[in-house]
Amino acid sequence: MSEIILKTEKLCKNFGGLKATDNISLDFERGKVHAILGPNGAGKTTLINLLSGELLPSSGRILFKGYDITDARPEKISRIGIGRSFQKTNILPGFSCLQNCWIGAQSCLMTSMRFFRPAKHLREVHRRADHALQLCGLSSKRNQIAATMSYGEQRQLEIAMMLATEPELLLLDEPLAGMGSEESQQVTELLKELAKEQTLILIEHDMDAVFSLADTITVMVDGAELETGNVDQIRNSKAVQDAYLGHDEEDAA
Amino acid sequence: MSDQKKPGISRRDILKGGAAAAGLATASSLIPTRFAIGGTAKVKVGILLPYTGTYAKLGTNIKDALQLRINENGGKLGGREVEYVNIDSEAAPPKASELTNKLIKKEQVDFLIGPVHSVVGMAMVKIARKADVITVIPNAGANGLTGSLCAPNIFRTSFSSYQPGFPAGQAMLEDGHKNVVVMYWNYGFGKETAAAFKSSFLAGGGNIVKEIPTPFPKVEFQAYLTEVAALKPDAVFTFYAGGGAVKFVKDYAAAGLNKTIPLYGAGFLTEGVTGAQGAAAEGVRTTLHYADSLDLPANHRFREAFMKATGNPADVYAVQGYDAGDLLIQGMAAVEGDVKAKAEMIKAMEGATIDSPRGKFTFSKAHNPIQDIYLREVVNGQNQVVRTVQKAVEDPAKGCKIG
Amino acid sequence: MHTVTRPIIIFLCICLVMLLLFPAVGSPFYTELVTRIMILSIFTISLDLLIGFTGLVSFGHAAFFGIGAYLLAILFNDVEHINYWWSLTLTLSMTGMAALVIGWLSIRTSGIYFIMLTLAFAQMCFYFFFESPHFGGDDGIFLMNKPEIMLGSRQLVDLENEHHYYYFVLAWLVGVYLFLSMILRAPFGHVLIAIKANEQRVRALGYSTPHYKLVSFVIAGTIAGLAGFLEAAHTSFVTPAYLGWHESGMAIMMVILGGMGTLFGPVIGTFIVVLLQDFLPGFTEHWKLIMGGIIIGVVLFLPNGVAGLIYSLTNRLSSKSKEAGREHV
Amino acid sequence: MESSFYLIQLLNGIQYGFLLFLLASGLTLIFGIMGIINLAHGAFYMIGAYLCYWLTGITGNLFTGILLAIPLSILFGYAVERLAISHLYKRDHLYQVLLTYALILIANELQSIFWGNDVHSVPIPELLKGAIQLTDNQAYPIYRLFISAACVVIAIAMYWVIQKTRLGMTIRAGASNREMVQALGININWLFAIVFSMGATLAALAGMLAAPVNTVYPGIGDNILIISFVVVVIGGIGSIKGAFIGALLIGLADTFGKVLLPEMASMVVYALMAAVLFWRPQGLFGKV
Repeated sequence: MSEIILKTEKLCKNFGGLKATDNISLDFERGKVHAILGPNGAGKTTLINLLSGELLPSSGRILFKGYDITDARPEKISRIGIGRSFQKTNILPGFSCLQNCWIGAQSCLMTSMRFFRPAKHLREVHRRADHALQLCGLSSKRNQIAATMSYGEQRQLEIAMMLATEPELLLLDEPLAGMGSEESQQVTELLKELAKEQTLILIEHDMDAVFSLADTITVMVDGAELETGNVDQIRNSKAVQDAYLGHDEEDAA
Repeated sequence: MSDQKKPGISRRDILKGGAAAAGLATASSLIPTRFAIGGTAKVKVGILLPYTGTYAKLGTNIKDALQLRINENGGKLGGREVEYVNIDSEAAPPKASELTNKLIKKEQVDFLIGPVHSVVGMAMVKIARKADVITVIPNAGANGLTGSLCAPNIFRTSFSSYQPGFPAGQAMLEDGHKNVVVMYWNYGFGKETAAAFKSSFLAGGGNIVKEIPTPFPKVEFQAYLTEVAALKPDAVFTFYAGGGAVKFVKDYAAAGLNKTIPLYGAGFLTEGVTGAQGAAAEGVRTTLHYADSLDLPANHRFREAFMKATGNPADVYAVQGYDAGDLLIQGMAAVEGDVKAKAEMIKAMEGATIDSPRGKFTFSKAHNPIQDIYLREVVNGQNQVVRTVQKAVEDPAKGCKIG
Repeated sequence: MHTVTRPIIIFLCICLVMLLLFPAVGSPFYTELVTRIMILSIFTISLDLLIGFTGLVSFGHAAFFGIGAYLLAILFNDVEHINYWWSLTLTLSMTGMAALVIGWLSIRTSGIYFIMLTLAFAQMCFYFFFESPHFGGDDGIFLMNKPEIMLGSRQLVDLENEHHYYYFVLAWLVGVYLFLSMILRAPFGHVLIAIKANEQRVRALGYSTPHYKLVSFVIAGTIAGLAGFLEAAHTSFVTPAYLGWHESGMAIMMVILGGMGTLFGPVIGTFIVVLLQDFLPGFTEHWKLIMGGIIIGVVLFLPNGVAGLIYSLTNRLSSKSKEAGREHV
Repeated sequence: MESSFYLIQLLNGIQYGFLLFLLASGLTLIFGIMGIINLAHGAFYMIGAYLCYWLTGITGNLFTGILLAIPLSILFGYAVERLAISHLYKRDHLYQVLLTYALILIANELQSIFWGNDVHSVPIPELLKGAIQLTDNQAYPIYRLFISAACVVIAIAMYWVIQKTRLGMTIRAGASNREMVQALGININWLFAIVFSMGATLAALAGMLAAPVNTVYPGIGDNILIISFVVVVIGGIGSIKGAFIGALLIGLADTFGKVLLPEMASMVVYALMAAVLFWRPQGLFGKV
């Protein structure tokens, strides 16, 4: 077994009486793709928000490379190397594509409090931003204003911004949400590319994509962990089928 | 309150204003005042008074009375026609410098009249001193205006805060009140009035039980009145004006305090607001340089004329404006309309005796009126003179270096 | 994010030349009025850094204007020879400290609460000067002598001279404009603009946004203090009304009318509002009615202000050469 | 000072607090439910006071005056909402601040045109004219107690309307989720118009009730605006309960500040607000 990069211990989050995250203890391994599956309202996004510092847990601990980051705020989490993308497109609409990535690339380089030198003169920032755009296949759109791009491109930009911070661990909140099949295909390819070098924690609805990408899968129901295993284990799990498919039928009805 | 009416009104006003503005423009372009000394050109009188907001009523009365006095003189100053340039001061200190400059530099007025608000007065006088424009202050009472800021070209026809305050100490001692609570709005005017009151009251052997400054311009007095009731003084001396004066007098009476603790104040407490105060004001005694009921021929004449001209009853503010007009008339008559002869005109104005509705008065070396202060009592909504407390009260003009 | 296109640069240069030439043709009154407008412009530009670029709607910005003015008047009240550089440094550093404290306390909140908290602090400062027995209370305070700008033993600028002061203030206005456009072009400025666009995202990218907001608040407060300093040196008279919420409201009005999020917009807005205030009262006694109507018109029909109008005009003119002539702010 | 002194001050503070609640309740309603910062709140207060003065003068009775003034206020609030405010729902707070600021200017000018610049007073009806003797020399006017009672009645009525009626349910739902209410087939425009004119009418009603003790003069609206905002913010935006508690807190802080810290009386209230927000940035009962 390889190194554990991120670990949660008995993580809980309550909203009033509702247990959005219920006693989650998971290990995330370096270099792997760990997907989190679950029906709507299972608490997946809450979990990501806890990991990324948007929310503070009610109890439990989060350890990153052995350090306790339970109470860290989002900016701290990002600085130590955990990047996240958002489920709803969350870009800077008035900025150009490149500028969006710039903001990302700049953050961990400690040059952002510079007042006088124009941003475009910073070579290292430039390199990172370009690299992120290139990875996401947006190099040709670098000067386009983000708000004017297609939805799929904006989703790609969302990921590019995160990549520009050069994180060690990527938290991806439904990167394929709302995409057409062709766009979806593109992003899946991108994720596969990333998976070669990075550690990914992936929340996704799209079963096919998850099964083709993930090394490990955790299934959540009502805020709690139902089962964790590799693709085959999950595919064949009775409990998962009952819970997950059962819910799906309910949703359909 | 209708939104339908709004455009109609503004349109009419615009038309009216536009016509006036056009007339003004042609007049001033045809007759270049700067080169025409003597007969032909109009005398420009710049008026900086508040016509909006809390002090609007004061501004309007002063302006109307000033023009009334000049109209009685055939609408002329020193034989020359008069052109008024009216600017709304909004009683806004931050704008005071700009508006004063507008009158002096843009309109190039020969005389400056204003303002009501002391703080505006500070900024205005400072500029007027430098520009050497003859200025008549028809209200603003800050001591400093004819004190540390005094100048040969600055006159005041109203009062200094000292004047209504100082004699009040004597008046209250004479009425037999030894232990007194002093309440005032905690701002320049209130503080100066209270200080003047205290100096004479303490010197005469009085005892100040407590001094209660209340935040200006707030009108929540209930907590203070409870304090007064608990302190049980012989009487209360106050400084409040305008809406605050109405509220204070009514609250004082509503709390039943007027039955056991007589209320005194600087005259503004019951000036122009007795109608709104109603029965609550009955018996309140104040000191001021004027009273509506003064039995003087000049007063009767003035009140009648003012009522006829404006449809409103006159008040002390109107008197001050009226006297400002009189001062201009006397000054201009002495130089026969030659506004360039400043030194001569100032000399004439310094020596002027104003036959005012408040009684005749002359000017001190600092150019503030030397005037009688009356003790008045509200009877049937009228300020009736009880007695003249002190004759020819002169402001000590602390810090004034002229004369 | 606004970009300064070539036509805009040309437009700004024309404006600058007009301002440079104005005292030669303008009457003394208007020279002085424009001086005051330029001082207020420095103030509104600084507010725009908060409202238009950082997304912090401060409803108490006049406090810093007033504090700057008061500090000069209090600290150097009866000093005979006021050393300009020393008084400026002292005033600005103390205003900056005040902005740091107020900013630190306010930035914890956001949205409506931020608006109200900045208002509350401004009101506290207002009452502090208004009721304090030491600084003249509501009567305000005079500055007996004007600062002297010396270089060695030679007087560089005579502040008593209206023309000198005009160019002196103009130089400050241009200086502040260039300073802020430099900041906004630098990484720091990009982060500010990004915070306005989407704070949550910027935090998630690793920025400690409160720090950036605080630095922005302090810069804006200090520049507002500079404007207050210039005003106090100009009129030699400071009253608490400078800190009142009406002044803060008017400043917001100027920024929006001119066009927030552009640095030249607030300057245009300040010119328009002050000139309207100069012009309308001669028109009708109830001129505030018209002023109110104009404000409502701007809010409803011109949300991007005059600058927005200029942008859409120049964009139409230069739509073909748009890509070529673009430069980033 | 004896204890009765502090008891009377307590009464003063509570009474002032009730009045502040009346001022602030309309504001918090508009704030919380519509997300509108209504600087013109003071203008509605002023208009209420002037309407009361005007109509009481015509009818000769305060109560008929108020009864006639209420529908006028409702209409006025409705007109303002339709003509101006309704265009701002999707816009930044900044524009709301500005537009309602313009409404203040306009309202003040209209007041000056219609009613002039004099100080007026409104007579207290015979029925409520008396006073209750508290100590040997201080009495408490019955009309002040009447105002307090009216404030309590209005507070209870508001609580009842918002918690128990169908309209209240819709209003609460509209505050938390605009889309949902629309999805339920309720006309959100209509709902907002109702809420705004309700808020405006509450402000006007405060002006009417306070007119006999406060007198009516130009600029009264401006004086109460800021303090109302302070109450709303301390209590938590949108919370009626918060406004109630906040108003009482401010009423007491102001009263005892005046007695115990006379030098800083005006700053006490703002310091309290800053302290509360420092401790709870969303106010006492505000939602995060």
